[in-house]
Amino acid sequence: MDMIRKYMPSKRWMAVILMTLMAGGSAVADVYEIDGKPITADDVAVSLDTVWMILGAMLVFFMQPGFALVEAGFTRTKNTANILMKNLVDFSFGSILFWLFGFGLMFGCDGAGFMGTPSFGSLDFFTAPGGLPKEGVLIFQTVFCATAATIVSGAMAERTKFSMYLIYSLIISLVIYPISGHWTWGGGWLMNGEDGSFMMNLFGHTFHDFAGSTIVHSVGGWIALAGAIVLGPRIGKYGKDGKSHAIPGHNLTLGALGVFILWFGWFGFNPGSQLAASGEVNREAISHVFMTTNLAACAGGAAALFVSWFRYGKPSLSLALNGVLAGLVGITDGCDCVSLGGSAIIGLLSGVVLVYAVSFIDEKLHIDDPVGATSVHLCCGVLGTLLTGFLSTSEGLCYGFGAGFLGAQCLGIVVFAAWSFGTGFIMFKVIDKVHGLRVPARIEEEGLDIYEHGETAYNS
Amino acid sequence: MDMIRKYMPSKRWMAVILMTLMAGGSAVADVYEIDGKPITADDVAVSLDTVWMILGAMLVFFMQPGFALVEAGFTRTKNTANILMKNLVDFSFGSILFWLFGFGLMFGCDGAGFMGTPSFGSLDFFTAPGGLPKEGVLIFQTVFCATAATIVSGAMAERTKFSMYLIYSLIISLVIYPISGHWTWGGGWLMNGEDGSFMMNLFGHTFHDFAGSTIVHSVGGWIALAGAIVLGPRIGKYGKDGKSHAIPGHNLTLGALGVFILWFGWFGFNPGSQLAASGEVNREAISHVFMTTNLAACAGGAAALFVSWFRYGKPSLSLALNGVLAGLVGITDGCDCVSLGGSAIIGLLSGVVLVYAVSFIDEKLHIDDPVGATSVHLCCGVLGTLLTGFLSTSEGLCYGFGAGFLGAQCLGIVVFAAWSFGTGFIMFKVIDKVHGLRVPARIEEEGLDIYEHGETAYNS
Amino acid sequence: MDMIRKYMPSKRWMAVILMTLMAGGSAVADVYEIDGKPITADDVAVSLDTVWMILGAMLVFFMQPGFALVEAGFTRTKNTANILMKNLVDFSFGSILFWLFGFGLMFGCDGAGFMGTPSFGSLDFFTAPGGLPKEGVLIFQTVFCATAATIVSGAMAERTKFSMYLIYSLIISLVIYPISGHWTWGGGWLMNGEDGSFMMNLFGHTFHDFAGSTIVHSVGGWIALAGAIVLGPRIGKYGKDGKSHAIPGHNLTLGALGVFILWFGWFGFNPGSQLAASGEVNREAISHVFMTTNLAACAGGAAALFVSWFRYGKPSLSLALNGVLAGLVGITDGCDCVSLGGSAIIGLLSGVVLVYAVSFIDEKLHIDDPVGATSVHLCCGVLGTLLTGFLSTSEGLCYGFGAGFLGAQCLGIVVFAAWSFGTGFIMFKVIDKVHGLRVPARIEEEGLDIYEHGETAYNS
Amino acid sequence: MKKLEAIIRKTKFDDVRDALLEADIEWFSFYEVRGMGKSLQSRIYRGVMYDTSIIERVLVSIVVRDINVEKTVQAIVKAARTGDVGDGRIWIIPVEDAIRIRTGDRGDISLYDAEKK
Amino acid sequence: MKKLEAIIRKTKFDDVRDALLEADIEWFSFYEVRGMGKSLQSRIYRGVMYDTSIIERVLVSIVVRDINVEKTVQAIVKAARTGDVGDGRIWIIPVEDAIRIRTGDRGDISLYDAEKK
Amino acid sequence: MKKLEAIIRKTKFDDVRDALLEADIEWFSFYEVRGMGKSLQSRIYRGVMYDTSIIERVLVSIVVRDINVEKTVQAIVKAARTGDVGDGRIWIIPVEDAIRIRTGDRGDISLYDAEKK
Ligand SMILES: Nc1ncnc2c1ncn2[C@@H]1O[C@H](COP(=O)(O)OP(=O)(O)O)[C@@H](O)[C@H]1O
Ligand SMILES: Nc1ncnc2c1ncn2[C@@H]1O[C@H](COP(=O)(O)OP(=O)(O)O)[C@@H](O)[C@H]1O
Ligand SMILES: Nc1ncnc2c1ncn2[C@@H]1O[C@H](COP(=O)(O)OP(=O)(O)O)[C@@H](O)[C@H]1O
Repeated sequence: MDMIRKYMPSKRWMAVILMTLMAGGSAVADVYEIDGKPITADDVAVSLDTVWMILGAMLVFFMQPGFALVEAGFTRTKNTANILMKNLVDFSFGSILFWLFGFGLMFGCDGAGFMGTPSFGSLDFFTAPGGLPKEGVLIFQTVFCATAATIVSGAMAERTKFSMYLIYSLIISLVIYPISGHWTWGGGWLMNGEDGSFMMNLFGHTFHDFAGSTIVHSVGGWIALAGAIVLGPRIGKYGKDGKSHAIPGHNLTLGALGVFILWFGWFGFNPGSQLAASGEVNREAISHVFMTTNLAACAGGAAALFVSWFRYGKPSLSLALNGVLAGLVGITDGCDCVSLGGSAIIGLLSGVVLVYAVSFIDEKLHIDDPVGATSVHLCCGVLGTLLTGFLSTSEGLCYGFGAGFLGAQCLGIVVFAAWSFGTGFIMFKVIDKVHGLRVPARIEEEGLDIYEHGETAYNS
Repeated sequence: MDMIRKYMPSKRWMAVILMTLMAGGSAVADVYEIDGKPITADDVAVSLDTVWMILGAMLVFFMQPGFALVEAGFTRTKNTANILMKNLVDFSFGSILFWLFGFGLMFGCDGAGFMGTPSFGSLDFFTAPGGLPKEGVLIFQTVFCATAATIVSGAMAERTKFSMYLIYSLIISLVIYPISGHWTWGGGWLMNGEDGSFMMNLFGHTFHDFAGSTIVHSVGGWIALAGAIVLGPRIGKYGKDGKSHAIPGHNLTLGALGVFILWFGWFGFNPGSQLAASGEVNREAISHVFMTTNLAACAGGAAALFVSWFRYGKPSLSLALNGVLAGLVGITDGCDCVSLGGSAIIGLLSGVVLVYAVSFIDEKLHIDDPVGATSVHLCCGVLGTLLTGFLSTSEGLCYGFGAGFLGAQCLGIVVFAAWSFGTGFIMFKVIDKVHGLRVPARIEEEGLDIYEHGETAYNS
Repeated sequence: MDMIRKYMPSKRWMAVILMTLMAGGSAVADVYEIDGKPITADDVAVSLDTVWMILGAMLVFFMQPGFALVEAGFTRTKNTANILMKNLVDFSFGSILFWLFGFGLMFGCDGAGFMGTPSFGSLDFFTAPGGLPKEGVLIFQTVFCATAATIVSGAMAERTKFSMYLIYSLIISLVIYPISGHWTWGGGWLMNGEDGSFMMNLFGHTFHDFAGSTIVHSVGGWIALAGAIVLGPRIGKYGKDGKSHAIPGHNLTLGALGVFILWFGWFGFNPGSQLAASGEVNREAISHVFMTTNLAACAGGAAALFVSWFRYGKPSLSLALNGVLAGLVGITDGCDCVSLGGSAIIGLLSGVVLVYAVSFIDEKLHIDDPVGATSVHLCCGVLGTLLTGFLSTSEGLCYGFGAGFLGAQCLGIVVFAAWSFGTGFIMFKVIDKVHGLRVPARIEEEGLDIYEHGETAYNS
Repeated sequence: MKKLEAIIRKTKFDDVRDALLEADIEWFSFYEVRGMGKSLQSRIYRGVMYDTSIIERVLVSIVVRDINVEKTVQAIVKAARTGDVGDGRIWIIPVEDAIRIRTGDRGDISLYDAEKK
Repeated sequence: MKKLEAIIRKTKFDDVRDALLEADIEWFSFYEVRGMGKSLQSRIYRGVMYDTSIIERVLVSIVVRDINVEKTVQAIVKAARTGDVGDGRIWIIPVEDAIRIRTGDRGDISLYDAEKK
Repeated sequence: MKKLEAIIRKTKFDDVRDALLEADIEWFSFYEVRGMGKSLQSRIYRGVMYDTSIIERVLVSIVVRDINVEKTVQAIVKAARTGDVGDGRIWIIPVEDAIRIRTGDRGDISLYDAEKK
């Protein structure tokens, strides 16, 4: 007893825990007592949910290096330190700002239904659902916010001023993401399912987005699109005749590792969004979401592989990797409510659309998106949300539930598109006017690493 | 209340969960109620088991990039995109096929005891043990199947046609692995411990393979061996005088990262295979398996280091890395039933055998296995299963339990060897006859990346 | 039923588990029965704690590749295999030795209060707190020990004989870390909070170090400092005029990946050190520790970014990456007992100090530490422990609790500094005298990889 | 025969390649070099300034018959010029003989054949 | 003295090295170059075709005394030939002087010494 | 004009660069080569011995006017010498003409200008 107390003299084992020696075999006295009563199953259940949520948050955090590697791998050597830096700072700054302001904006009380109130780091306003710890919910939401912000850097890689990057990535974490997030996960009008609410009146359904195909990924994708348009293509990307030139990524091994890491992190993103594991319903749900997530990723990769093989004569690694991400983005909306077969279909279509979107955006629209962020996050985010309207087993059109839910999904897509592309476009235009968004040609040619950071990623 | 319901308007918090506000301090009303009754400890326990199993599945999934990096790192620059692609597609296709067919083949009902019945994506036939969600078991089994398939690509690297790779990796996921899996984990004859069963009659023991030294790794290893034999060595690997030439891997940093990732993933592979964490027996078991797994890996690495130092005059990184994997493969069979000391012995012997196996297979047998897949997975898989026959504290020869269990282990080894090498060899021979397994010499010399995928992994 | 028993014929489902079929819906018979009684909430709670601790151990293990990548990325191509090897062997050997000797030395009974008794692999002496499995605690402590050992290799990179590395890293795992660990986590005098104990008499508080800013990181950092001093700088590092020359790391992409992996692993290091998740106190605690850990990392990275921008005119990736680690090291001590704001302050100050420490150690002290291990682990480890004395919400000076606790922290810092720098310095001097610590100049110039290992990390 | 070594900006490589192909030079080798030159740019690594003027360049190496020297030089100069410091140089180095490994051809014919085939 | 620059297939490097050692050439340098040539192969990156003819080659650079030129050329040609397009070239370039840094020796002697030592 | 190719130890590069700058040579290119030479060191990969003598070197390539050749050679020799086997070589190769791409200047003036500007 003495021994044990000494072993952990810090705060770890607080008053509520009365430790007892384990007497060899199976006859164990209760380890836990709370206020003199044995711990309840309910209390353990909430703790299990917390562990599940925190595990999810860890995995979503781990998507950051995934994004960093994909973006670095798919761009050139001379800009590698720059892109790594961007992925580092958007998470660092985003985390701090989301804690100080964003969380309140997203989940705080509001009058007008448009946005919450920033809370300057205090969590008092917040009541966590299901007995979860507030700070646990905060970290979980933080890493989701960071994901939305980080998507943008890929599409604007290799030509954006670092200082301007800092500014716009702050605006995304501070304003754009939390406000539209408020309309949905924050309890706002798009997901308000009370009788007489706007959505219920109009469609009889609320907008559904389980883990963020639209709320996270397409928001990031739309802003990325706005950014890529305002910036213009990299030097040498399009010939005088308008022909698109390939600018291959410098390290597909790192790109592939990044995709696998993202895939791994997505098992926190989607199954983790259940926010609970206790009880049969929840454990069935997380298993189901795990399966749908994985099947969609696999189907997306396979589809992109075959489409690229068919279209270009050879199975392309870079497109298959993007296809996996496409499937993952696509399933993020409906991973909880489509069947396994449905998830395979969503993944498949996402993978197909990805290949065509990449070549359409590049060769037809002449928008230069070095890592394919718009094709993956925007196109497949929208597609996934739409397909959920068809394939949801509890509300979808294909299961005979009428078009109401599909309508709700479409409205959600349009609202998010307008909001995020609109604010994004204005933001970039203003930054560009005020200070210039793009580095001078010489810096772009010689590489951002040396001129913007005075460092090169590779030396001997 | 209102606040909370709004917060999660999706399906996340279903009817069974009655949410209540947490009133500040410790007096919490029950968060969970199921059919009006409080949640039981048993229900939470099963959920905890589910979380444990799912965590295991995630970690085993994460072994995919581990394999990809090891295989890429130990081969040459010019074939990197190809090897990455292979690791991507075997998982993608394998996951889909295992869901559609393999799972039924492995765990479905059977009459003759030879194989189950494919179920075309339905899980109705299946009753999960211990109350675990069916889809959770499915994803757990899926990632194990993918591991077996992915082992093969390393041994056949740098010279196999991609289209043929696709075909044979499908056959492995679809037929070879599930059928032999059925004989063991699927409840078939090798692990049937009922009175009067074949194994009990013959040995008084069933075959034991906790997490798959034989069932997963040596299956993969035997097929890899068959493939490497049918393919023949890479151009330039053996001189006219039969002297073996070194073809060093292009990036040992990535190789080392891959090994660490595999090591990490193995903590899902082995401890996760307990499939339960609740209750003292299970929590002791997972802790024990974690320790034995880690000790064997460490001992394997240390042994290979010293043996290579002793044999070649210098401590070799590439062999030490392989030694870690050797230890891990070796302990996978008996990690639940050997002592900590036993696990160190198994790891040690695996590491020693690894170094000799690498040089024997390369220099004596003249079988060209670029990444050492046969030495690691085949030799050490067999060795680990054998040593468990000696060192199992509950059945092993060294603990005075007689030779019956050792006999059962030997039979298992032989049966799996015959099945997987046999079917593998026939499969490769047929493919080779029908369509040619190997790329033309020019493609092999210039690199598979350009000719097979039209892409190179590294650019500037 | 039959089906199920066959499904898992191994030891997985032992007698305590009585499996029942799940009859479709929600009416589930109890899956778990122990000695005929249903499983208790307490038993599940301890299992949940075990899973949490084991998850923590896994994540801390995963810091090994993080360290390996950071150290490899920040050094030169020609020494990459060597540094990878070092990270591999210190973990391998350390794990085995900590099991055989270190664990007993750290947690075993003692008379004099100086050190425990080595137990030669037996755990009988040990009583795990909170009903946790002994082997689970062992693996958790093992990975912490390995972290301390691995820190040293970075500071001594690119010029240390591999055989000497082996020897000193063994001494660290075997002697230096376990003994000072005994004084604290082992229940020794620095953390003995009994009435009348030394610390309570002197300060009225014990030394506090939740997860090891001092006990793990500054120990590693002090030894690293001693090593770097004894070794002397790399050839070419300082000009004849004493000017410091930059020797840039060969691959910052890998360095950045390593930092992200470490960051991820730290979520096992700090939150995992709670060693429990069940009950409201614990789940609040792990959520809080997760948040403080992440905020400090973010603040550290942001601070280093801006300070480097301000000082050198450009935002430096390598310093921002180090800044993240600085924040993480800094918060490790007080992550449980400072507020979110406090954690941001600790991170911020750590990031600032890091930049100045790097340039002070390099340019003023002329101590050559290729990866900045002393700046990160020593300086910020000390700083974090000190700041906890100010910012602990339950004992800190800033919260009006007087200087007693701050004094206890300072004593801890001094004791650990004296012990680890002292023993480290003596150890290196002795090794250097007896056998020579450093490779000959030619080997250093041509690269340790070829001469020490006969292998190069990069080939084509 | 002469060997031309042109040290050019990396970003101009595609243009130079196209210009050479247009000038009927279908065969050349290139590799990356680093240059010390006047286009300075300081780098800082962990607080230490270094390498004030190293720039990555591509060296294009072409062996041509004497009659093609001028044409080739002009093609390169036109395609590689930006007018800013750092455009690079071309060296003309004598070559005494050339051998085509595949056929064993020597002298101008080995080039001629290659260029006009 | 002459400098021989042989551009050969990467896969033939080991053979060439052995042939050179057999011909008593123990000293040479080599590096990787990329070549534009007639052995075309298209690449596609994310749907965009590019770089139709870039091939990786090794450039072996050897400075030999005049009397050894033919011997060395023959050794390389024999070892590097496959008969397929893309076997590469050898250039023979005059060298006016050679210095061995270690000793300061100049001229043939610096090579001779090295070759026969 | 002459082209100097100096093959030196990687570790001596900084010294050579400084020596060149001191000798008023502000312009040069360099790249990494590997050399076969007498400074043997065996490597083992997975139990198989290989590549007994490949060493990484830096090749510094400088084109100078004739009057500067000696000065440059001396600067390099002094800075690059360690006295151990493997210090490397310098080759002096004739250059017939030089073109500065930016200005189109040809001949000595293009170098002169660069060196003295
Ligand atoms: N004398 C020289 N010897 C070798 N390389 C040179 C020489 N002069 C210039 N270079 C190479 O050419 C590159 C560009 O030359 P630079 O002088 O910067 O352009 P500009 O001629 O426009 O002033 C340099 O970075 C260097 O690599
Ligand atoms: N005129 C040239 N100048 C520089 N390099 C050349 C020249 N001709 C050929 N090469 C190099 O030699 C390589 C092989 O030559 P290639 O013409 O393909 O072989 P073959 O002589 O068998 O037709 C080319 O890829 C290129 O790198
Ligand atoms: N004849 C040669 N041709 C081309 N490169 C050479 C020749 N001789 C030496 N070298 C290069 O110079 C490097 C160092 O030369 P080495 O002979 O080892 O030095 P030392 O002159 O001190 O004996 C070799 O590794 C090789 O790259």
